[in-house]
Amino acid sequence: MAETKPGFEVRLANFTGPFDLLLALIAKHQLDITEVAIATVTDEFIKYIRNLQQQGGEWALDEASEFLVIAATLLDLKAARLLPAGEVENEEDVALLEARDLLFARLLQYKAFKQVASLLGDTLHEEGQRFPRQVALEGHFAAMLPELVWKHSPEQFAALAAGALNPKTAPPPEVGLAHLHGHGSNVSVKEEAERLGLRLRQQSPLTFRELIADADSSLVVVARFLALLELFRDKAVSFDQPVALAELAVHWTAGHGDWSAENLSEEYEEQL
Amino acid sequence: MNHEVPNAGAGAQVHELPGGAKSALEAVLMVLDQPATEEELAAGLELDVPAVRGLLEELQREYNGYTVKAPDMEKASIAGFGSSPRGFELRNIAGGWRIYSRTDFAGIVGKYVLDGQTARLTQAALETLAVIAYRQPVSRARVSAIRGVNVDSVVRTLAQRGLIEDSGTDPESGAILYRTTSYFLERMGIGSVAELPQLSPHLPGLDGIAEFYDAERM
Amino acid sequence: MNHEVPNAGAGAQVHELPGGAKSALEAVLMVLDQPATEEELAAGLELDVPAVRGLLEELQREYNGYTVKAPDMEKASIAGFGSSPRGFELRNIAGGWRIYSRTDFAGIVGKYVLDGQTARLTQAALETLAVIAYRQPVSRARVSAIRGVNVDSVVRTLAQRGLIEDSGTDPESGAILYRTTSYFLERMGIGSVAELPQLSPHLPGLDGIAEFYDAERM
Repeated sequence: MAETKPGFEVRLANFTGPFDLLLALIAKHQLDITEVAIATVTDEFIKYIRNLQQQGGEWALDEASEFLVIAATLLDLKAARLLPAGEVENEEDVALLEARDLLFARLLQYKAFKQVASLLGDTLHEEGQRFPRQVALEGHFAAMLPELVWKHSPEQFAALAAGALNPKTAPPPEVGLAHLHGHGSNVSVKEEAERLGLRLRQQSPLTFRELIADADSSLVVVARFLALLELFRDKAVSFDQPVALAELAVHWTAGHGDWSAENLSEEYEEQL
Repeated sequence: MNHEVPNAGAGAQVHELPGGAKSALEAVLMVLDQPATEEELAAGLELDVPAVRGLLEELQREYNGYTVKAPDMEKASIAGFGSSPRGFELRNIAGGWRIYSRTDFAGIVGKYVLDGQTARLTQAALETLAVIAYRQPVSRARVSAIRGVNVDSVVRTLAQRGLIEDSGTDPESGAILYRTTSYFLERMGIGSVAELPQLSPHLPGLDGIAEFYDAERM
Repeated sequence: MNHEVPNAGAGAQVHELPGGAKSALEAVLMVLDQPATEEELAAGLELDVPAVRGLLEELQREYNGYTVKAPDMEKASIAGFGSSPRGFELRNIAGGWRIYSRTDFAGIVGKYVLDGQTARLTQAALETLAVIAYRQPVSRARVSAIRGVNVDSVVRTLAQRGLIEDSGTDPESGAILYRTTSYFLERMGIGSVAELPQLSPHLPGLDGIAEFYDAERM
């Protein structure tokens, strides 16, 4: 069965999600799922999603965001490892430890389901070698069936058809960011891009930290991060990071009048 | 596929299976919905037609309670049935072979079949019928996509009830397409499918649904 | 015919037919289009459930190549099959009995069964199915959380294929909950979800994860 929905199932070929990619990278290095493994594979993970971002603009927002959330966690964890070991001092450290434990737990859980999924697949395949007898009723029995009770007028039947054809089970594509922010938020990548554009035209470069200093939720941070990727693709900004994990400086490169948020690719127009 | 070749060499593979060609033939016959001709059976088994005919007749005798005694039958990898008939029989009707329940048991089977039947269609069957009526000719996969559930058994019921029928296969996917029957029109009290009430005025945006679901097709 | 069950009086009519109750049962098995429970079969044949179960098991052994040797079997009006398995088998799956072609002949039978019902599931679909099977009833959001990706389209596909179904809504969130179907059990060849392989060996020391995780995000 082929998934016809465009998405990473197709694009990533071998990976059906961030956990899948992460597990594959860990397996490649023959490492257990431990902190060490996480640190080792972080760079590759980030590289992988960077490539994806560069490859095409059709990467759906919710799919991208799943990868980005994991990537952000991985980066945090890696950063924490590079810092001198110390005692847990502040809330940020505690949050980081929780994020790490949660990520390990989710990863292990996913790994377990992946293993049983493969057992299920084998069983389904083996059982698929048997075909059930499900033949049409023999004519003389079919003839014995009681005459159908039919009480529907054409109009009632049409109403039934209308109900059946109404795609009640087809939900609109949702962006799974509820965990980042409560409901009712109204954040759009496009608006955030516009805001960033205005600020960078007034002052450039600015660091990413400065650009998100006034963000009142992690959702806004994610939106601005995505907006920067978009701006970068539109060649409106450039990035400058002298050494790994140094402050990321964002330079405005589009001049003063040439760029507007209207240029943004359509897939980012939807509201987060 | 070379079922015209007189010797059965092509079927060597079949003979290596447990029970040999006869068991393989039996496996096919057990799950066949439509009667199959000797040619069709021969082609699938990669045997020649006389060989298949011989096996069919042998199975028929076994099911009818023929006791295997002939010395040359000893070679058969399955010993025959005993002296009493089985509950099923292999019949050759108008050139096609199929396994049926034995007529001796028609009373019991008929009672069993009718016990589970009602004179009413279930809601699921009605909705499936409605989708087929308004989207015909349509494949089961597409009806499933629209209904969001598997419709295989419901489609079988509707066909059994004479409300829908096979109308050929989709040239692209090869899937069987279904349409409503004249019996359906009769029960609806209309002369043709074109007389079914229009859906669109009450359903804004319904026109786009077909396309939406096409994209979802498996 | 007496198949050793002391109290089968109700089925007297059945016993008078050629081949007796066992053949009658076999005749009914021939018209099933879904698995039948022992209770349904017993009611249809007017036998008691233990008697029907005994006959089903006897047929199962015969089809599997059991050679009838026991002296008390001599009285059976149908002698058993010989020592080789038939092309078909009788299986008790998901609480019901049904005839299947034997796996040895899958390659040949598959040529005649066009439905593509054995089309393999994608990795994404298998993983989603696994999560639903082990966490049912479960919402899409929770499956998404475990797999780390949006599962809407995969869930729709699994429902269309009849492997999962809607099982009501979560009283708190109002989200639709999904569970596996009896068709899933049938496709897996098991009687209930309790027979699925244990998840715990794959989840070392993480018994509490589901709860922990639920509190975290759902």
